[in-house]
Amino acid sequence: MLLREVEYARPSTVDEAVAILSQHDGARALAGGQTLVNVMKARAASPDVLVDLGRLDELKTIGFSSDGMLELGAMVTTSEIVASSEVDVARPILAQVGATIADVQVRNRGTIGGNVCVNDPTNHFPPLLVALDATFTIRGASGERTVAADDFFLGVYLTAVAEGELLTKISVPARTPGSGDGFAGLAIGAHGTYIVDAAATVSGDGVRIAIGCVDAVPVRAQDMETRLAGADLGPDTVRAAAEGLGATLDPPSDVHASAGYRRHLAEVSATRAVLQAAAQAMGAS
Amino acid sequence: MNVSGTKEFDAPRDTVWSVLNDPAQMAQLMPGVESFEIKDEKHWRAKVKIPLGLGGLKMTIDFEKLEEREPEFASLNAKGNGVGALMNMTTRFTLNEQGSGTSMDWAADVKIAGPVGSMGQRVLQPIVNQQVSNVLTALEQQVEKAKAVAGGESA
Amino acid sequence: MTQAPATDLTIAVEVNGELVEMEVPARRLLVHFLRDDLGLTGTHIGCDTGNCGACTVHYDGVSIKSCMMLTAQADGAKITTVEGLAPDGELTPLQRSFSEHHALQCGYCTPGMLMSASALLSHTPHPTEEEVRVALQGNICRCTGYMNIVKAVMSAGGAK
Amino acid sequence: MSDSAVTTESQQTTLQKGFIGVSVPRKEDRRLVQGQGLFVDDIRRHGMGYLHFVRSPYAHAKIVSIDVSAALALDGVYGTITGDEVAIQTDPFFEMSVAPGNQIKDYALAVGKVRHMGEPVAAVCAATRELARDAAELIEVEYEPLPVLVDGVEALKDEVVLHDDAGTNVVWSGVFDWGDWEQAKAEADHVVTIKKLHFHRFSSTPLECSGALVEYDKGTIEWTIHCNHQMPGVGAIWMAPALRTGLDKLRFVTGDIGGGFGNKICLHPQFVVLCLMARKLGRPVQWTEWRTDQHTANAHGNERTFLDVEVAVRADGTLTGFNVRAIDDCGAFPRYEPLGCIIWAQVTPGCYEWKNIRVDFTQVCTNKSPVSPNRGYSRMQHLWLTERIIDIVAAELGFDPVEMRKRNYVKEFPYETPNGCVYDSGDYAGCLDIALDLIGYDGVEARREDAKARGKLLGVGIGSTLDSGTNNFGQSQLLNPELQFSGNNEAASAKLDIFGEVVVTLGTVPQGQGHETTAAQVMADIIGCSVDQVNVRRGHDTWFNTHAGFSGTYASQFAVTGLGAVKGAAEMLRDEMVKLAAFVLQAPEEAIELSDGFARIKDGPPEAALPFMALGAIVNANNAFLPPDFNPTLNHRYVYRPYFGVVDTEKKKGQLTLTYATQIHACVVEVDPETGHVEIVDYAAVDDCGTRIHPQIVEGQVHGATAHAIGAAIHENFVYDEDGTLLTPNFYDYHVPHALDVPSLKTGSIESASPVTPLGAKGMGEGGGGGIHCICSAIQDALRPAGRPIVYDSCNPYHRVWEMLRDPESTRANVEVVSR
Repeated sequence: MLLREVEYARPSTVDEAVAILSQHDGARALAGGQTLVNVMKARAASPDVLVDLGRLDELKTIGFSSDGMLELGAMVTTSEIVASSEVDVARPILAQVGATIADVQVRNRGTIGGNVCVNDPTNHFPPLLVALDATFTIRGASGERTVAADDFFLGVYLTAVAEGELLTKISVPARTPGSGDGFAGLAIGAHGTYIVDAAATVSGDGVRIAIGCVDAVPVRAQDMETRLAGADLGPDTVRAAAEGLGATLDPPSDVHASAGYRRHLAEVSATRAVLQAAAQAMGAS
Repeated sequence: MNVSGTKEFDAPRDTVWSVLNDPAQMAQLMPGVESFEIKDEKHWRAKVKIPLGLGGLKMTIDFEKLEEREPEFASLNAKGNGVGALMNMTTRFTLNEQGSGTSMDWAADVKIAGPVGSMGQRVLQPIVNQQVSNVLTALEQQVEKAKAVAGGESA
Repeated sequence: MTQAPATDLTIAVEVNGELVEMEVPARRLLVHFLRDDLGLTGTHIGCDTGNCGACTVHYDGVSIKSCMMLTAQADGAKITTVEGLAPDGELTPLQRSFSEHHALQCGYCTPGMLMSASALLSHTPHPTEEEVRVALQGNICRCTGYMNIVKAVMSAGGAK
Repeated sequence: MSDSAVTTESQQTTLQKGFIGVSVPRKEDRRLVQGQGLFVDDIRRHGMGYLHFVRSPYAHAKIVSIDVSAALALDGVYGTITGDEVAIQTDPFFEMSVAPGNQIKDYALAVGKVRHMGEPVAAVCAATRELARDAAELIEVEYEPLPVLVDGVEALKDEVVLHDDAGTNVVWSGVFDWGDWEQAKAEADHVVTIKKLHFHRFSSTPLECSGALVEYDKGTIEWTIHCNHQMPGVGAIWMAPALRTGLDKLRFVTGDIGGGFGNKICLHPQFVVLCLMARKLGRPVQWTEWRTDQHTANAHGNERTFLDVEVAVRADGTLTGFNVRAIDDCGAFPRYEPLGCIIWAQVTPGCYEWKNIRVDFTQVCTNKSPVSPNRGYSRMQHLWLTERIIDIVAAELGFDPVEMRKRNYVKEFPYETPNGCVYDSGDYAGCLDIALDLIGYDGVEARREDAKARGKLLGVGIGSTLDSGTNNFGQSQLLNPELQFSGNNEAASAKLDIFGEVVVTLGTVPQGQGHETTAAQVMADIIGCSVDQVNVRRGHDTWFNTHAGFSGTYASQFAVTGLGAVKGAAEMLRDEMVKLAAFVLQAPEEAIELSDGFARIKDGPPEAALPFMALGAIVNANNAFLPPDFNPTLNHRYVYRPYFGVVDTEKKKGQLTLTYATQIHACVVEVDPETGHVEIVDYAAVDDCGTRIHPQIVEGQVHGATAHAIGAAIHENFVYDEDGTLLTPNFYDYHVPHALDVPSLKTGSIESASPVTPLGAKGMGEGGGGGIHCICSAIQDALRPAGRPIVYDSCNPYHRVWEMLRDPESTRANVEVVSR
């Protein structure tokens, strides 16, 4: 419950934040703190310098890019996403999933940037953003670059954001007519931590499926995607396409689920997520 | 926690063996190694700060060679004592010749105790897998270097 | 220009309407600042992983868990704790409703429950049972099984 | 929102209608809703030090060395204490078992060896919380790991022995054989055998963790212990001899407590370390336990494995008896144990009339956290066994589970059980009918079809359970005849002050049960004033509030022992007030009436009335005119003592507890066959605890006990890996029910007054795990279409339900039916 000594800085611009992050190798960004502070309380790991992003208002906006992509600032809180009309118009699945993350207090502080940079295997947004094919904008001392979702997540607490860099924005394609999104899984209790979850999108250019909680990073169900490309998305076809997905995975086994159980749940979750997306795509819901 | 797998090297077996057998090179495999000290042929110690994404995990690791059958089998034990965690890992390497290269079957029994454990199993296992894969990539680089050195001499 | 990273810093925070200026260690959690430095022991600690919500306070009008925030992050903010609900001892309708419905037994989770419930009622004056349970999902209670707490919040919603 | 609280007034006790029986607003609420409660961690003392325990990361290891030098060198550190100092300055804690179990040495810190992950090895005290935590990291402990034992049944082999002094892992063992099991088995039409059933390890995890602030008085060599200990009477009996001091040198003071549920009884080891540190440093010392410490090292519920269960059944479904081998795993130290080896015998037959019961009981140590009484203590485990037997036998022999229960329920009261306990009153079948009606049992088949259409398996479950209250500690003599423990008692005092204020003190230790309110109700009704006029002091105080040897709040006994003491003290005060008023008003005592805060002559002139203040003033400050032989004090202490008689240590028979409240639970669940997810779609709990002093408080206990049971039945589980590491050390992976997890509960009640208690009330509040029994029963019913698997564990998380769906056969191989 009691943290180790740590240095604290509160920059007022992104460039100042990046400068401090680059100067100190043990520096870490502090966004909502809903995971990092707990890790420090357990003294499991302790950064030397905390760079509080709380004052970086430029990272707190929700808007649209010139080419119509939904743009979420890294410091936008989950509650803001759940209440956002832009999100509701462009990609409501973000709000529906966001509304089941932990509880009101956590959602009022937790940010989408923090959620993805922490990349706890059971976090909701990583697999969802992979399925939605989001892109991540990262700013470092040498400038800005963008990374596709498939290349962003590298390991537990490890992403493409290197030391000295900062995630500034997440861009999500807006929903196109006739497309649909789905998210399904098994959580421990209502709005609990997921044992396995899956996100799926169905659109003109096919089906994207990402499975969470089965590896350090979200896993694309590529075989299932190829089998479903252009196929009718009825329950039997989707269920058949999911067969064998579990065997390709090497999930952890813990007190809540054995590896075998997680393999089975991956197939069930992927099926349900795709069926949800398909239903939305056909305007059923 | 048991983790295992196979790793291919396109280097002759005795090159791989020479790395596995040399404490100086083995000590550098640990992620975030800051310093190491060779006690004797069978014992060496490394001070590491394992990069854990959210902050470093300082740990002192004492290695001990358990068993050796040149050039096909080696097993060693590593006792890590850190403030964030206690680790006790026993690893076994079996080297098989595969054409001009080597195929290594490795297995590790990793026991972790202490505060890191309280973060929940779901985070611990992927972290261990990650660190093991870091070690394997580091081993591959060492083998490449050793091969280059050996290549240089024989050319 | 921002100050260089430091292990201690002076903050100014309004707590229950009173401005407090103090030098605090960067590592001190807001919940410890409220309890140990300001003696506001109404905010409680029930876990060490941010799950239980016994430490819930209002931060600029929004309910947050003060065990997952550094005191430094509260610099310039307005904090309301349970002691701030009825400063003059005149209980609010919500506090009265909790007693009438036996919505507390040991009282350890009650401050956090009151802060979460009052935040809900401030924007949803007449909540449904589902809305109340979602609002209280972050507040663990081990005595009441939540039944009477939900009743108390819904009925306080109606009261003036 | 369904709120059909049904109270059937079948056997309403005749009581003068006053405050008893009315849900008056609780006196405790005003301070608690303003955050002005006083919990242990809120207490401050000038110059106090904060103490942090260094805990073992290993489950079983020798302590090779402890080096505190670096910690002591840290600026702001006041001092440390290690096991060696504890071994010199204190004696091991008193053990209740017989040899060899009683040879176990249990010190306040680990001495020489650690026996479970999280066991305190050293303590460090510093100026701030943060410094104490930093200093703890500078204490270097060298361990030599030893083989680890985490399975109770495995422990019997004694291959790995925890306590060399005892030489075995067996803490206590004995055979209980009542009636004639062999004959019942021989005459049975069916004998059903169940190879193995397992009651899992969990605890109530009160939201406030343990803690204390200890002050040492060098001059009088006395300790004041501000704490949240639930049972100071017994706590002192452990601590005083260990500290080599007198009982009265330990002053326990409790304020508000954030829940106890039995998990705040075995705190004496930590408190002894605090006493040593306070004495060593000559300053107050404060310790707060954090959640992960509480899970890894404080109080787990008993984990009990039942082997080779045999059940004798007649053709018509009458149960005549059962035989079972029970292995109870009490973790690293038997602190409150082995009492759990007998407490289940308070409810040997459960709710049923079988007469021939044989239990071969063994308790063992393992490298897991020590056990402490946990809500439903030991009776819950046994009642779960009896309810599992009913559901398995009914399913395997084709009986309707409702009919089989009603056929075998105890019907006539008082009822003597095979081992001499007396069920005082009840109406089990009546409670069951109300519960079934509340969940709409008649329409269940239609709901099952509707669920099937949605791809779900619907199941109905029943859990009948007893809340045995008011222990007879003489039961401990059935474990160890030399123990000088028997009976029970609780004390209360009542006085009238100069200005007429009624002041009550209690020996009890409320942790949310509202004692200040219910005690005031009883006092007000007896001496004729309002509840507001009665001031009941908060909590326990060994020096300034009255108390007795068994003082504390545990084992569902307050409504009997606590209020019994209040009633006694109130009557003594009332009688003396009447006598004094009679003298002052020159009237016969029979003509005096106490009501509305006045003593007046019944139907007398209005001015012939004395306010309580007058009586208080006379005795305390104006007593010259009283005759020499009349010396009223208006300050009385009463010790309530239930009568039990002596237990028969030969036949292991006797009255082990005084009252038996009933709770019958019924629920409907829907299982997702693809994932094993269990959802509770309907839930009813009906309780019968005799006279309900404060109906809302009683219902609150039922709601709370049900929530604990729902959490334990599906999620809450202390699971250890083979290295003895606890895999659920905090609320990350130990999932307790949140607001969205607990369905809207329907409740009903019956009031079968107890003929043996002062107010006709029965202790209630532990709920006997009714929710666990009925959820296990409902899951087994839901899975019937999927190969009729048998529920064999008390905890059924999704992965276990899925495994039972995938492989019903392995659970069915657990059960065998032999019919004549």
